[in-house]
Amino acid sequence: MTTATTTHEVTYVDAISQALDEEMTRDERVFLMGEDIGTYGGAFKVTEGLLQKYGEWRVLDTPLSESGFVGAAIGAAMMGLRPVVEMQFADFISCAFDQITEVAAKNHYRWGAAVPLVIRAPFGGGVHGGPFHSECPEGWFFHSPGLKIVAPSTPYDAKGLLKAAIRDPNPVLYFEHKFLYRRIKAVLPQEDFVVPLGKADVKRRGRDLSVITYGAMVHLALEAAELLNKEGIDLEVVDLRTLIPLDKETLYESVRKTSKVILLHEDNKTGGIGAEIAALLAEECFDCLDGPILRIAPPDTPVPFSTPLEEFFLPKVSDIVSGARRLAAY
Amino acid sequence: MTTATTTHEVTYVDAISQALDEEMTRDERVFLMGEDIGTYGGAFKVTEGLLQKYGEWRVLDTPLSESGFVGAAIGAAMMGLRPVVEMQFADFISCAFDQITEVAAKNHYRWGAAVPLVIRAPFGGGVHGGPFHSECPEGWFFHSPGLKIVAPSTPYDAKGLLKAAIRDPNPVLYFEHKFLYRRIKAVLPQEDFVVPLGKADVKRRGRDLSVITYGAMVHLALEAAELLNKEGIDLEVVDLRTLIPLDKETLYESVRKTSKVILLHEDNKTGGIGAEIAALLAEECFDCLDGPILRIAPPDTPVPFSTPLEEFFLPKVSDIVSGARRLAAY
Amino acid sequence: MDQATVSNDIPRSDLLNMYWYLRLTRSLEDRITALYRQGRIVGGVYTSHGMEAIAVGYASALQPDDVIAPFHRDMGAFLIRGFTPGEILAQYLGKRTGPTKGKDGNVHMGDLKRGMIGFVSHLADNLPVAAGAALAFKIRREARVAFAGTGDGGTSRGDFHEAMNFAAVRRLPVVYFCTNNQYAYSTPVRCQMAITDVVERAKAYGMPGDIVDGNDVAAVYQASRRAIANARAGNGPTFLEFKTMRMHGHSEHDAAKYVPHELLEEWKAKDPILRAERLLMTLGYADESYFHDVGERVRKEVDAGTEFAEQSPLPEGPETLTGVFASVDEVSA
Amino acid sequence: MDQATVSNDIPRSDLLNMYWYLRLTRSLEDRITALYRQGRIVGGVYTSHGMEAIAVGYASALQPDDVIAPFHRDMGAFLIRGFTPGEILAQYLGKRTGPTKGKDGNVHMGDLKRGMIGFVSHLADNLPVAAGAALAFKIRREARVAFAGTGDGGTSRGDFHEAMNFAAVRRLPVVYFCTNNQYAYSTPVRCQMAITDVVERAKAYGMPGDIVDGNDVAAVYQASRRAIANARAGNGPTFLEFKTMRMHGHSEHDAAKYVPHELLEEWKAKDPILRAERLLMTLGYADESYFHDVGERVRKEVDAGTEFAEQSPLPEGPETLTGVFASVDEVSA
Ligand SMILES: Cc1ncc(C[n+]2csc(CCOP(=O)(O)OP(=O)(O)O)c2C)c(N)n1
Ligand SMILES: Cc1ncc(C[n+]2csc(CCOP(=O)(O)OP(=O)(O)O)c2C)c(N)n1
Ligand SMILES: [Mg+2]
Ligand SMILES: [Mg+2]
Repeated sequence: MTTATTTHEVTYVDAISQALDEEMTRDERVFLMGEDIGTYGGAFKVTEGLLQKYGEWRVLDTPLSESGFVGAAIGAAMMGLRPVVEMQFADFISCAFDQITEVAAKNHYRWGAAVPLVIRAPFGGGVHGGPFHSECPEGWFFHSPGLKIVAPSTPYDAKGLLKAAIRDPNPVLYFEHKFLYRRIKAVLPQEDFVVPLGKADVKRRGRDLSVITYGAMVHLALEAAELLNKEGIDLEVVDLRTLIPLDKETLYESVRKTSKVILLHEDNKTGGIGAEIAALLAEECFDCLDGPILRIAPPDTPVPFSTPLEEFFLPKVSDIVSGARRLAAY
Repeated sequence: MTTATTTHEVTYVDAISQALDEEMTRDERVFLMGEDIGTYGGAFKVTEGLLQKYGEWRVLDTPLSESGFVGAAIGAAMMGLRPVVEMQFADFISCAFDQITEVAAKNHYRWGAAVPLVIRAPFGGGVHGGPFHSECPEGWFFHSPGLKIVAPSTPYDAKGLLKAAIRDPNPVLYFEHKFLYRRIKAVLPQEDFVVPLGKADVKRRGRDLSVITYGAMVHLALEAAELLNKEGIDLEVVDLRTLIPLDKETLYESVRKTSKVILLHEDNKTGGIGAEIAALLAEECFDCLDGPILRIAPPDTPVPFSTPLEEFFLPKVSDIVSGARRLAAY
Repeated sequence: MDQATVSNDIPRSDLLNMYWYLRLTRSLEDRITALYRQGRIVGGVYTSHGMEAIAVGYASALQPDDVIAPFHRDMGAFLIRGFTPGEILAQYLGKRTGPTKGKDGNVHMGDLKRGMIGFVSHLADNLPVAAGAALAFKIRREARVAFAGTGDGGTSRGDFHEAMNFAAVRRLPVVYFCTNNQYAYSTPVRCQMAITDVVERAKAYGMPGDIVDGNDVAAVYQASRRAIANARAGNGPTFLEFKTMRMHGHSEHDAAKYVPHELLEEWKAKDPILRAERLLMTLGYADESYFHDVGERVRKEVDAGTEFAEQSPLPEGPETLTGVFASVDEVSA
Repeated sequence: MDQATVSNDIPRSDLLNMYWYLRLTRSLEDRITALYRQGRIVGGVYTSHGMEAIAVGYASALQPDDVIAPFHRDMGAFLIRGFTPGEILAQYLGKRTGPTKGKDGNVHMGDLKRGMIGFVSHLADNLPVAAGAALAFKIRREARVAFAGTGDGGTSRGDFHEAMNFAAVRRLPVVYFCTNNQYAYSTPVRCQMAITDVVERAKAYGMPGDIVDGNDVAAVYQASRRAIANARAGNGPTFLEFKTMRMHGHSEHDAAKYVPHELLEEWKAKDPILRAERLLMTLGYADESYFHDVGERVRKEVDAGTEFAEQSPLPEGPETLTGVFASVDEVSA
């Protein structure tokens, strides 16, 4: 456990690598599968050096077949191993959709077989990836009972949630944001830690308005909060961290305090997690709402490639600022 | 066009067969693909007799490969044909998920290629099908920009919407409810008609409360309305018919009138279309809401097989009645 | 399969054991069909009538700690793995005492403790899963084997391809089989693929393949044993094509009018139980009275199972909500 | 490929034409690479450097109303189908004048009017799509052919299997190819499949297959022409394996340290442009000054294209919202 933690700052992507490395050392059942994760260290170099350290039977380069290797991971998980699978880009998870939703998600419910499997999926835009290298596929999966879903926004959460995911007895989709990989740094604790699944985190306390979000958008919300602070609008920023199971209590508590809500995500608006949270609030916190529930999310289009289009597509700090002003004045 | 329409009552399933037959006669570009739809006439006999009438190149039995034949349908559609694909059960659409969401849905946005494709998917529970023959997969797809989604509740809508779907230049998922196939009958017009995509239908006018629903649940809502009528609660039942594009105007109009809403569906609760509608209402009709937005939907589990479990799982008339009473008293 | 060879090769007790399971399978599935016709079983019912030799043969060739991802007509494998007729009937009747506690029906059952991976409707989905089980054995250097199959139709799915390819590249200890019963629902093999023998598919993966008479339980047993031994010895996967014929509709509601009558007649003569009986008699291992006696005993087992299943309680509605997620204590931490 | 045969078989003008496109492809992709290194092109850049003969060869063998679903290193096919260097560079620069109007980047472009099906990142996804295009031709009894391919890696995906199988069962007028450039990103073919020649995969579908020297434009042209003629004559699909080598990283950011240096050296000598020049000289069709002249002319075309692309406007933000759905008047009613 001494290998990876340090006192200097580590990036979000390094936090993920550390979690993998430490879990592989801690538990020999943990192994990795994916395309080009061995010799090459993965398209984003997350698994660099792990083949050398753990050998080719714990860091497996697979043929180009997402459905096949997710299925294989399911089988290995049922036999007692702890596979962590890498999608080269989250976008390709569509190829493994059937294995994830029909096999991994339903096995325990149907016949009692636990599937302790983690699927890591580098997701999100802002990297000029175009429609097939920028997707946020989480919206497809929170509608599939039997899956857990996490999406960290900081190196601390990235490391702690990945460890928790690996130790969880269920299939967990771990969405890591490509835009954050080398942009966000933090000093991490020396000792082993986990961030429990199912716990949201209030990243900034505030009185006037709750922004509920996750992933890269957390940082936009925090930026907006600083700007709005100068105008006397005090944002609370709630980072979901885990999408399923949803930490309803933390959400409700925040909304009960502020009475006003912005739901912010990078996934397409229609049918995104914001829809679900709005519905929960409109049912369970109706009386404490002092204004409409605002959603800030991209339009219902694929992620366009060209810079001005992608900028238009992605939520911006200014969207949050103007939304918050509107709500504050309500 | 004289072949299929009649003055006697036709079932929901016959209405679908008629639509296929009439469209194949009207437009020689229309052709069918799927497993066992030829000689056998399909698992639910929807295409019975069509092979004999139109030949093996317009009614194609395919190998067991949903991704392959959906992909092939996309290619044929781009070349100017009008394929109508049958999933043997909607549950197997997960195997074609990638082709639907990544190829069919995005081609026009990305490079301008229209994909006039219809995928028919017999869906829903109440038929003792268990987890893999009862699914409501529509929730996965309304989050995928580029797809249209319909789900008729009556023979009239079934026929009219299928015709509209076939004539639409976009990929349309057509969810036909297995439970309704032979249970619902109606006399249909003699002449050709379509039900335009994107138009909800108020199946019952009422003053006190809007139940917004679709598919088999429409009939539950109508039953509940009769019961509640005796108590002086006057339900309005809005049948979405089309899930994408959503007919927001009709929904908003209904809610502006009644100020109280129940969202009812058979798809799992979390992330179902009810979530999206609740979010729209909580944002755009907030001021006209006089009570929390109730969702009535199955719990977040697969569809269980055993009768008492499936009965527990599926929404019941009594759920609507008690929900409506609660809201009425609010 | 030359019967003289057989006699030298398969122990008497194994042959008699397989005969028992052939009869038990037939008897149990006949009961299931009868209950279905009486409306007491609801939902889909797919049986292995006339194809019992396949599951009985291969499951008999495996060791107890090997793992099976069965095809949807492999009742014999469940029985050999210790699923009782009572449990199985409870499953079909949706009772709480069935292996899935009513959550799923018919052949959609499994139990990891008994090495049976639950069947998934989506055909071929469990083939990559079986590769993964074999991968676990290989990673842990266990001398265990996975055995998994699908139908002729199932081999057209992409997951078949991805599983076979992965297993071959990593030389995993898995045996794949195809039950070629000449139809996939109403679709004959010639409309499913442009090859006559499904085993041709193995070539694409550099995997050895074998055609086996699927109605001869001894042949199935021996071919399986060879392939299993190869896998266990570290020589990688094999693909077995079991030739047989679906002797009835796809499921109970299908009259199968699309199947030529002569084809069924031809295959009726090859019934695996008759074949096994002839073999046992030739070898002098059993006679008519033995067969009759087995018939009586399996019927009693099935009767007792029916009694058990019918008296078992149905689950209660709220049990719907249990089991979506596994809890930590279910798996070793 | 025996050069004497070639000379009898391929018209001079065709050979010279192919040479032109080899050079244009090389020149255009070199420009793209340069612009990428200057940071003026963002996103992924995958080129066909050293493999230009494949797309140039097969696209030259097709008729204009045949349809291509290109592999992701088939720049030559776009050029032959009339995509100008200007349009293509505009695409890479995200300009409104590119074929996707900035909606997508790099090789993810297409245009039905010019018979080019837009590439989908998800490898092999377009193989069933191409089968469907061929199906449309067959249904309408048009003498048209679809031509579609993927990489060695792409053949491991389920959609490859489902497409090949469907095309073979229905004897569709489609030609499938695999550009076997020995690596899929960092993964060598031996870790991708347990066979040496990808063409072995064709056997699983009862489909004829051929191994072709992918660095010899004449060989590619001739093998493609044969397969296309077969498809057009109603004899069904063929699978062509074009053997070649990826001469650089997977994309511009990849230094490809995992590729043995000697392998690259070996293949450098087989450069398709050098090969074509040798052939043209042997046949007496062209000489050094001709080659030099072509070099000048393609550079001018690429310069002009660069100018066009750079001066083209970017799309404006709100254009993001257009084009999700097709309108009725876009397709014939
Ligand atoms: C992916 C998928 N598509 C469709 C079905 C519906 N279906 C169930 S069994 C069957 C035919 C299976 O044929 P085969 O694999 O030959 O097995 P058999 O029933 O003949 O034993 C079909 C199409 C399914 N189960 N899975
Ligand atoms: C389904 C899918 N998974 C992963 C990727 C990421 N990816 C892009 S190219 C590539 C390697 C492709 O190898 P090959 O098919 O041999 O083509 P090459 O790049 O070698 O020409 C990978 C893994 C993808 N595009 N699609
Ligand atoms: Mg079969
Ligand atoms: Mg390659």
